[in-house]
Amino acid sequence: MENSVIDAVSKVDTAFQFIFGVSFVILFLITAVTIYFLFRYSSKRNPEPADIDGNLTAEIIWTVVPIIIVGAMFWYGWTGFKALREAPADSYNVKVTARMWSWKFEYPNGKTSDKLYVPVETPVKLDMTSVDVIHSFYVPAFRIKMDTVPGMQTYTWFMSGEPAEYDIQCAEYCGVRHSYMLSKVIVVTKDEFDKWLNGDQQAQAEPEGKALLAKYGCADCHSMDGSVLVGPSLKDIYNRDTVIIENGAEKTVKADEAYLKEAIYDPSTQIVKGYDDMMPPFKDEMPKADLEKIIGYLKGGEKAEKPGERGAKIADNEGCTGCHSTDGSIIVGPSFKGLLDRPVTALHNGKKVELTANIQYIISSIKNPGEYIVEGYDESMPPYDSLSDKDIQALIEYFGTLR
Amino acid sequence: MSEIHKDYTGAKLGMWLFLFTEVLLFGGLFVLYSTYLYKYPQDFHTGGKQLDVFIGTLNTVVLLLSSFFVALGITYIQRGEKKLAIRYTLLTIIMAFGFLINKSIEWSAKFHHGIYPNSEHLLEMPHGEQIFFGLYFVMTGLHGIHVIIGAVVMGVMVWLMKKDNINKDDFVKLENAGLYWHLVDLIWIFLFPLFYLVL
Amino acid sequence: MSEHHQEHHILSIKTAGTVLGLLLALTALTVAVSRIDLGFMNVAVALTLATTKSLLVITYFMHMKYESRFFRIIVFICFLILAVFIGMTFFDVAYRHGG
Amino acid sequence: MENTNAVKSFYEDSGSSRTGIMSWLFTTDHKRIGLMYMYVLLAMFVVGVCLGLAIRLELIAPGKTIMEAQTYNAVFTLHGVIMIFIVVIPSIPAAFGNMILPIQLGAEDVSFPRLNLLSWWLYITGTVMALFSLFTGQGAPDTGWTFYVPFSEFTTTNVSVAVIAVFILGFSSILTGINFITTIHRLRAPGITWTKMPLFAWSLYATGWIQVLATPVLGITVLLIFVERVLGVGLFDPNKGGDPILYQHLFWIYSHPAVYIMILPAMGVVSDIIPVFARKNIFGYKTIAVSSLMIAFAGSLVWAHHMFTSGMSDTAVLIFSLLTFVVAIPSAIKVFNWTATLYKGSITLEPPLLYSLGFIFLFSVGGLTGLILGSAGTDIHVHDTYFVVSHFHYVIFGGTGFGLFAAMHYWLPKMYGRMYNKKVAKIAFAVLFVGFNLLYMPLFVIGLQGMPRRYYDYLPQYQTGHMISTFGSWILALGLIIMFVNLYKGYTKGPKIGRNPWGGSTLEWQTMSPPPLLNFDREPDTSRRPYDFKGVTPDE
Repeated sequence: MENSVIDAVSKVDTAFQFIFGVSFVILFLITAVTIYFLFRYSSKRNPEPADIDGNLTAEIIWTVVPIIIVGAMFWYGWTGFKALREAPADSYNVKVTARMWSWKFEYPNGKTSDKLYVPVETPVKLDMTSVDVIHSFYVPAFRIKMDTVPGMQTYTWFMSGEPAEYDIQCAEYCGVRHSYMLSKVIVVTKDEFDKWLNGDQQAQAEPEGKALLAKYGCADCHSMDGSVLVGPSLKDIYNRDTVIIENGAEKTVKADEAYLKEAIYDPSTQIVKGYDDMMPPFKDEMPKADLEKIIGYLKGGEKAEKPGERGAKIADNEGCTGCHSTDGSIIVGPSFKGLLDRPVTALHNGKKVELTANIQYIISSIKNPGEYIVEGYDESMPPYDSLSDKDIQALIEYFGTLR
Repeated sequence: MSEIHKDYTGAKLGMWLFLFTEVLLFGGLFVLYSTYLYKYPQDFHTGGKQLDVFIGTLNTVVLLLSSFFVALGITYIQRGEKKLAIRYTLLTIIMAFGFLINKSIEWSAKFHHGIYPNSEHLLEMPHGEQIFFGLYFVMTGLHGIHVIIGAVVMGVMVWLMKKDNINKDDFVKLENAGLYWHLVDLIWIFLFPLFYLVL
Repeated sequence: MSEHHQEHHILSIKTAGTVLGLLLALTALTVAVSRIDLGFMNVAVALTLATTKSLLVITYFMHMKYESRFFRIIVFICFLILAVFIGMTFFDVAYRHGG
Repeated sequence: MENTNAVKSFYEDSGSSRTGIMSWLFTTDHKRIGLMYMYVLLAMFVVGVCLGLAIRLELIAPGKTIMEAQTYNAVFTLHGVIMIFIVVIPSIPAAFGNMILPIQLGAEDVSFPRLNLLSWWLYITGTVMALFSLFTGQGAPDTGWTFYVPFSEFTTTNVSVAVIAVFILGFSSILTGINFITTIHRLRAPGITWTKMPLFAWSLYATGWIQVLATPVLGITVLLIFVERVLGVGLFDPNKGGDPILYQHLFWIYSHPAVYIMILPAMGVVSDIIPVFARKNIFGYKTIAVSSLMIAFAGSLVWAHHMFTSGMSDTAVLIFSLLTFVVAIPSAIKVFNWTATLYKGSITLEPPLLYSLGFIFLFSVGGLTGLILGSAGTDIHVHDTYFVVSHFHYVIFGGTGFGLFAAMHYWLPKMYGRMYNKKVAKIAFAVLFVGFNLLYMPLFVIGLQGMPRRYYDYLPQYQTGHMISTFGSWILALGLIIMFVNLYKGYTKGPKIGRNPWGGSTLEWQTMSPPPLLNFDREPDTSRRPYDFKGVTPDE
């Protein structure tokens, strides 16, 4: 695998060298011959021009020779291109989402980042799309460039190589912050990468709990991403209001620790509305210690975290900070600094209104930015209705810290 | 100046070149139509079923008749029968109005059902149908504009014939206007099966 | 430089009438055929009929039959170019992978 | 000199009862229309150059230098729209084609003189609208001259007016094309057969066909942007099932052949000039004539090489890359034939020849770097970088621009009846040539290093290249000033010339300078082949 991999960059570079080399020779010859003719056949040296209308042989020669040359150029170029397009089957997959004006990278375990972290000596395949306009993912060092098109999936791949950092630039014009749509590919050792991938952040805090979910087969019926398989999803389950059927009657309960323990050890007593009574009891199978770990995992984000830390990460990953500064300066949109409870003059349905940037207002501006346009700014923010309420809460908490 | 030389073939060549630009103007839309048909065959089928084949066929007949009348008008002016030439050119204009009235009935029916560009009803439809109706409005709309221009041109021709500016010996203007009108017909000949009969 | 011209061909009313009849018949045929489900062939048949109709219009109504060969060549080139534009776009659209 | 004063030039005889400015604005005389095109497009050229200089100045260092990002985006958009649609596309065909083509054919005017005037008025309307889009609505357009969707559908700037302006300019270009094709077919004087037609006329013929067959596709494309913005039909909007890549297809179906609309006439100018100053028949007349048609045809089949990174299918990349290399061949043949024309000639290095040789060198650099862009693998790396910017300017500015300058030095003496200072013209050339290469060579380098285009700000590693380039832009501007001032002074105060200052053998050199209203004061001799100089000598 590695051979074909290293070939991608080197094959492209061979094509560069070949085309440049031939071009230099041709350009030099044409220029030299022209200058020589100007000198040799100037009207002083050669007052009587010869009577030549053309020469079929010469013309055939300089038709056929270029055909062969460009044929070769095409071939080199095409092999280079093919190498750039054929991602090895064992590539590490990362999802790339482009938006005005930042990149979001999503790894197989659901973790997201605004810089692309990859392990060394690994082929990395990027599956890309865009949420607003066309952007283009460009890493000069790897000779790769591919547009990200809304409503469409594109891909590219590269071989990560030694630990290093490389520039990512957006190569398709996308508006006022186009030239700031930069990021980096950060190549780290495999250990560092695993540590980074599974470190910090969100629900993946306790991989042990997750492993246990897999071990007991919970994940076969309960998703972690909100989708419904057989049973309810475990995403954000902790402290969720849940409607259950107990002894034939509907009842709303909070999915607290006690409830979850009960639901795992003796599921039949409290069946969530809309689901069948299918889950086996785990009372005998699962030791108490494992139960605690699983519940700890389901609690998720409950570990100690500096206030606003998660929000800050979301703001970076979702690209908010591409347009909104955190230091009071104006990039494209209003600054986040001092945003919470700031008085605002905005345009609403074409009319000016005065209001306060309270929590309600901020939620509405994130989900539906077109509703209120702050005076002096353009209507250019896309709606972020895919953000979960929890994420928005985290963002607001973060804004609160930016006084 | 231009009166000095009457270059009959030159005038027709110029007109044909202009017709080519019209063909390629619609050509861009045909590029879109064919690729989207390839992409959403089923939705185009469902979309086509919502159009009224009767009105479409009627309009095809109307345009074919109008083309026939233009051809007759040219034949008569060449034979020096000015009155008949004017009569058939006027008939062409009437056909053009007939076409437009038909078209507007059809469009307003669509509007009535909440189908017009960017309408809420349309936005709820599958992507392919949105594109189908998008193309439908753009292509028949652009064609409709050409029908209006053609009718105006024919009106001018009637006026010129009355002034005897167009006559037995100098009829290239009418012939060129006729060429334009035939092209409008020609485009409809393709639009009709592509929208009303698509399967 | 004025050029007093060769006589122009006058399209006879009989020919024009015949062409109109043919066009109407072909229209009826187009509608009728579209009622039969031939799958993919429906588009092909519809387009063939439309092309036949347009050839009739170009040949007789638009006098192409009586023009010089040069005119026929350029009309052909125009439609060829359009076909090339459509056809070559399909090198992209038809071979694009879903993901 | 030998001018018989009895015949008035076209300046004194307008052919109508109108006088003063009206006799120009409503003239149907092809020479006056050609001159009016030239004045307007040169004025717009100056505007475009100033915008270009502003871009270069902004990029002299990273970060903000003279303007904000939004202003910068509007500036490069306008630089592109003005230079492409208002200056370069009409440049040689509309200005010199109008002035010279009918005379070269021995005709009194073009086939449709009134259509020609309409075309000029449409051009003015389009130009005014493009300028109008700057100052109205919510800010100047900021999409780049390519108007890529979906960005151009969503941006709040004044794109709608700009695309309508482009539509009108396209219509103007179409009318010029129709006029030239018909003129060449119908109005050649007896004796001027197809194989005795000057190569400039051949190149305009090929150009005319592209104008007629490709421009309408641009027309519908920009109209669709307008429709999308106003009605939201959604044909290119992914949220409504549209495909933004199809927009790119439609756009480049026109805009790639448009490059040949720009370059072919310049090739024609060079093919006409080189034999005159080598005193020798062009090498391979038929090959050059046919290769123009070849370029026009094959050039219409390669548009998607602008889209190798767009997400288009790999099959399409294969086909379009292969076809792109095919187009390289006729261009190469032309360059070889021009060079061969000099062989065993009797060369005098007058300004028109100097500018033509400048054309050959700069166009060759542009063409050869184009091979990098046509080759699929290498294009991926340099696409949308400064490499493309530089390549494009070598072809269009170095090619069409220098072709235009060559035409101005060659034919304007005929139109004004006066000669400019040849020595200063050569100095101007030297300054232009140095400035040009200093401006665009470094851009190849930073492009290869990965500097993307349309960047307001950039990473520090690209600074040296940008700095040298900006420095070069000032030298280039200086060269332009010297050249234009010299031409202006020449045509107002320079020495009067006779019929044939260069010793040309095509028909325009048989009439007086400036020509009379209907082009010829005596029946031209059409028996001579276009580049047969036996017995033809320059005036004194």
